[in-house]
Amino acid sequence: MSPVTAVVVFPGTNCERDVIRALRALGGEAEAVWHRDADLSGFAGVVLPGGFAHGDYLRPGAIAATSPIMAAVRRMAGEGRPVLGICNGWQVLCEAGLLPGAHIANRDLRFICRFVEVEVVDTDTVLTSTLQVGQVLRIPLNSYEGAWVDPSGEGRVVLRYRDDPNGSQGRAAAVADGRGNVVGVMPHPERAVDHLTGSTDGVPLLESYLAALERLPVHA
Amino acid sequence: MRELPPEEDALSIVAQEAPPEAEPAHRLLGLTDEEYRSILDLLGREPTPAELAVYSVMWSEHCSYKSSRVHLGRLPTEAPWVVMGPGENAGVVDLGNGWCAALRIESHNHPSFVEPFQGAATGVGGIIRDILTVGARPVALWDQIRFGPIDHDRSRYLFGGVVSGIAWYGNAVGVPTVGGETAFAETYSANPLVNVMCLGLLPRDRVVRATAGNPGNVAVLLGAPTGRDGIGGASILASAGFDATSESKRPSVQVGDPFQGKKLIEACLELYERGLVVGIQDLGAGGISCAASETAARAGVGVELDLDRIHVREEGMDPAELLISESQERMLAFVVPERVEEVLEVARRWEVDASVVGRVVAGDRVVARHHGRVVLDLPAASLTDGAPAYRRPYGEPQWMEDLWSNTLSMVRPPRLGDALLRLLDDPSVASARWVYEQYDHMLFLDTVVGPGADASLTRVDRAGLVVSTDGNGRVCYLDPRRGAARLVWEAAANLATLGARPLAVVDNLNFGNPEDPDVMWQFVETVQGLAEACTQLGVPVVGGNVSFYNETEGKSIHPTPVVGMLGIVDPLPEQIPRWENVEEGDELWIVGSDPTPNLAGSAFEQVVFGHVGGRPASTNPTRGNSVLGLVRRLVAEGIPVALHDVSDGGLLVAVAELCIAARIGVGLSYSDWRALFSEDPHRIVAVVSPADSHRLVDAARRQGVEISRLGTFGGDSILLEGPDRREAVPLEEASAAHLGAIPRRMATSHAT
Amino acid sequence: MRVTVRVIRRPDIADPQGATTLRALHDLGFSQVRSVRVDRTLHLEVDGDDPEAVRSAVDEMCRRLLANPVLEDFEVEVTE
Amino acid sequence: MRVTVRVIRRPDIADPQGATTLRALHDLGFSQVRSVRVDRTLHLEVDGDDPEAVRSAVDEMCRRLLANPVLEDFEVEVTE
Ligand SMILES: Nc1ncnc2c1ncn2[C@@H]1O[C@H](COP(=O)(O)OP(=O)(O)O)[C@@H](O)[C@H]1O
Ligand SMILES: [Mg+2]
Repeated sequence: MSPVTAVVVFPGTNCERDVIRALRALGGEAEAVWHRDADLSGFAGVVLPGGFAHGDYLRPGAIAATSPIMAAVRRMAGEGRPVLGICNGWQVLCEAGLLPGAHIANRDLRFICRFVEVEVVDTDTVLTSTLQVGQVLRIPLNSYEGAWVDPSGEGRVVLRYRDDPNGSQGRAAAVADGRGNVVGVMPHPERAVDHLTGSTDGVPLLESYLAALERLPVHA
Repeated sequence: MRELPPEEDALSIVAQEAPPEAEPAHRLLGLTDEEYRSILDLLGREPTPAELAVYSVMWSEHCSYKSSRVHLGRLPTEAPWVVMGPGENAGVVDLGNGWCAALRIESHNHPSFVEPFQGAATGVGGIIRDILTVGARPVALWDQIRFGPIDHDRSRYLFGGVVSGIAWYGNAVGVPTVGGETAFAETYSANPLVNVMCLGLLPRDRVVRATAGNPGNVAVLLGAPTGRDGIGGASILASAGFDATSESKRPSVQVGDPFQGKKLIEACLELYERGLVVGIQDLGAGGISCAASETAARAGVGVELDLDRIHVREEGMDPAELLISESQERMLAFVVPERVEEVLEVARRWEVDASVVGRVVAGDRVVARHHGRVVLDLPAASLTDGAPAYRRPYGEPQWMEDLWSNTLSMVRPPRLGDALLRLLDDPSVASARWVYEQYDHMLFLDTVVGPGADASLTRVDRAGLVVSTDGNGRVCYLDPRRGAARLVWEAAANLATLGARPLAVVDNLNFGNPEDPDVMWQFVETVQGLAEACTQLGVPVVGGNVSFYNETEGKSIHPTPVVGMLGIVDPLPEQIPRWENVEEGDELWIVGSDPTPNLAGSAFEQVVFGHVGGRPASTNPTRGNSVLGLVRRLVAEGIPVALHDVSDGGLLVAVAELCIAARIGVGLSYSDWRALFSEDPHRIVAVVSPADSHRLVDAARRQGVEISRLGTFGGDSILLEGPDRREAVPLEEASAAHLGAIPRRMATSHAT
Repeated sequence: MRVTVRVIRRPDIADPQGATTLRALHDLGFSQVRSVRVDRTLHLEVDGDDPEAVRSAVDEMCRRLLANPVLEDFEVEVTE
Repeated sequence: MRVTVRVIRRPDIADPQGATTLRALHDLGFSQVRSVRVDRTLHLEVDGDDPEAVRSAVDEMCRRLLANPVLEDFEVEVTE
């Protein structure tokens, strides 16, 4: 059986079905897990999908970061398993302190939903291991508080916008922790897996993630 | 708070309270003396304040359709695939593959004028819950929005607020907004229009009805706590004479909560999947009183409500307020007693508040108790079927003849290139990208064609649901009947560009004051035009909405019906025509012909000459149906690279839009320049690769449709070759005008 | 001069953000919290010497832009 | 007790809302405005008799949820 990904659902999350569908289409296995579950044993990796956990009230990701499941996510991260936060999921990871920095509103104070081009700048992460530095991908951005800020300067930029859609520091579109197994990405790779809907450039990103699942044995 | 009399006296509060010199309460609440007399007859006594408040809301124009009901019957509503037609929370049609689609449209014009952000946001929330109510998962939204001229500060403020309100709610609640319409015109200056439409999907066997079911069932109120939001007619509730004037009773603007809305969607869908509810109704205008009476009337039963058990946001609400509060994000579910615990458990799991607020009883009355006393006791049907219906006087306005004869006479044609650039730069014609890039239109991974094309295409298994929404106040003002018919044909043409045949129509009729016979005439003519066109196309109307009293200082808006049309293409075409696919060397053709170009009501006359007059051409079902049939066939056979109907701005704008999307120029020749600007719904621009043009020609010949070749794509300008002149518009300039028109003007978008 | 503008949601207007924050605090075990309301505060630096003139200008800004009269009240405080 | 929590954006963090508001004020002709910063203020009602205990509980709430140290500082004021 292929290793299973936990896709965390907070109240207000809305991309969980899309992520599961995209991972399955690429041969992966994924299941939705409710945020009040405290246990992720049996899962090889975890994705925090996009959406508006708790309505993005207070600060995006802030309330979700206090959910019971986050202790288990932290454990997975500590074990070196792949932990991927997409869009709102990245905001949750920052609020939980699993990735450096935080997010603020887009420079123009408008929600942005459109395809953007990003350039791979670091391939030593679970999101980019099958890509080449300099490779350009076209994937949809979909966020209001999409601008990442990191006064600490510790974040490793993984993908960089080619233009500057939202004012993100260092034009960062994805950022990893020091070990490269915890990654946050603002544009949605799961929305770019089908020519019919505009692009398949998300495929190598999700394939990198799926490949990383195989690296550590899963304990029940 | 008011002291309530003992139960036996509870039914005579009004008489006690109204000081003799004051305007009677019913008038303050907007009920006529005659309507009040009907209430007395119905009840056989004086109404309680709560009852009066409930009648005033339920008998309002908004809830009762009292001015429009007698006319709407003319719309065709039947077809073998219609599962649920008008009168329900949403229309439902069978897609033939185990799925049904639910469709519904609503206006939120007045709330959006008062508070654009929240007004539009709550409009989105409301339409989503209508779809949810019939058992469907909401999967897509459309917004049709109209404002005064964009160079007015106030219009920009309203426009910006409405768009961000729609974005905020729709994006966060998790329903993609995949299309809409944006227009600016003087007539909407003091009365913007905000219509929203929602599509839902449900398995064929899961249609849920808005019924209370059998006696013994329990009523469970789910969702947000109840507050004093938007107490309908009750701006007046606070008036002296009816109740002690108190600041706390000022009706509050409704505030949306997309997070609560999202939780409610998931909780309700789980209830449906597990078969836990007998029936359900969302709470909209008229609040719980409306929800309870409609569900009771439908089932032929009574409902008893215990107002003390409603979970509330504010202390001290009186019975009338509890009954008609329009707090958002609430649903009333009816459940058999054995399953109530399970329902409450589902609500807890999704972190949705729920309370048991009543039960279904034999009989036909809705009864409400507050602090143990009866505060309302009336026949359920008296609020719904029993509402008044008026045959308001109408007649063709004298000024129609003047309008029709006021045609624009042009000594010689304008410079066509300049006209094109001015059209592309007109905010109503220009690209709405600034709007729809603020909307998540990609969620669910099924938006195969999103905003920016003629119609959207949402994938459902191997089929595509294709939707277009269309309105045109200018043409409808010049001829409401022809204008309305044209919208239906235009929508069908938009559908055909993706190969889809129409399945269902919903309409949103935005009009002025129905007590004005001129407005009522516009309304009746519009309904007639819609009915004719829908019949000619064989498409049923499965739902709609009427918004009257769109007027300011006695001046009504242009009649502005909006048509939403749902179609299906099954299977998905192998090559989906897309504007951006056009390449160098591709051929430009026009399918159908416009033998007598008519510019009345066109964007051309309005934008270039500031003229609105003349009589628009009527539609032609024979021509229309044969063109649409051919275009659908072409798509099925994979022939066109791209298709675009001819609407706002006419043929030249349509061709320019193709060029802009594909970043390629064109050489176009014409014989009659008028045909470049007439907005005839029976013509469609087709682009084919040279290798395929003979297939196009053959298919057209077989179908007996006139087609002609207009030119070839290539180069970096739009080159116009007429009988006696030649003009070129650089593609770059055209693009800048079209894409920049709105962003440029919204760069300073605040001022109130 | 420094000016503080407190924009205050009218008490009868629903505050979903406050309600959600309250729920989250309860989830964290802070059961002693009864209610939460979330408001906006703006800090302005404004040129001018006359506090009264500054205040009335800022009042005007509030009416025209900073506060939404349908949903909110505001308080202006000029602190040199 | 009533508690006011002022969540204050750190000076080194960009404030797009403040910047946009400033631009809008200038567009409206209020050229005397030099800068705008937008912050969040929370009003809490908290059970308890001891202001010090309440304050320290609210401090804890701020650290755990109400403020994000990367972006914000906070001030807690217990009033009655
Ligand atoms: N308010 C809006 N919201 C979303 N999409 C919009 C809006 N206004 C316009 N659009 C999109 O822009 C495109 C052009 O709109 P329009 O000119 O009205 O199309 P048509 O004339 O073909 O009906 C359409 O794809 C439409 O869905
Ligand atoms: Mg069109």
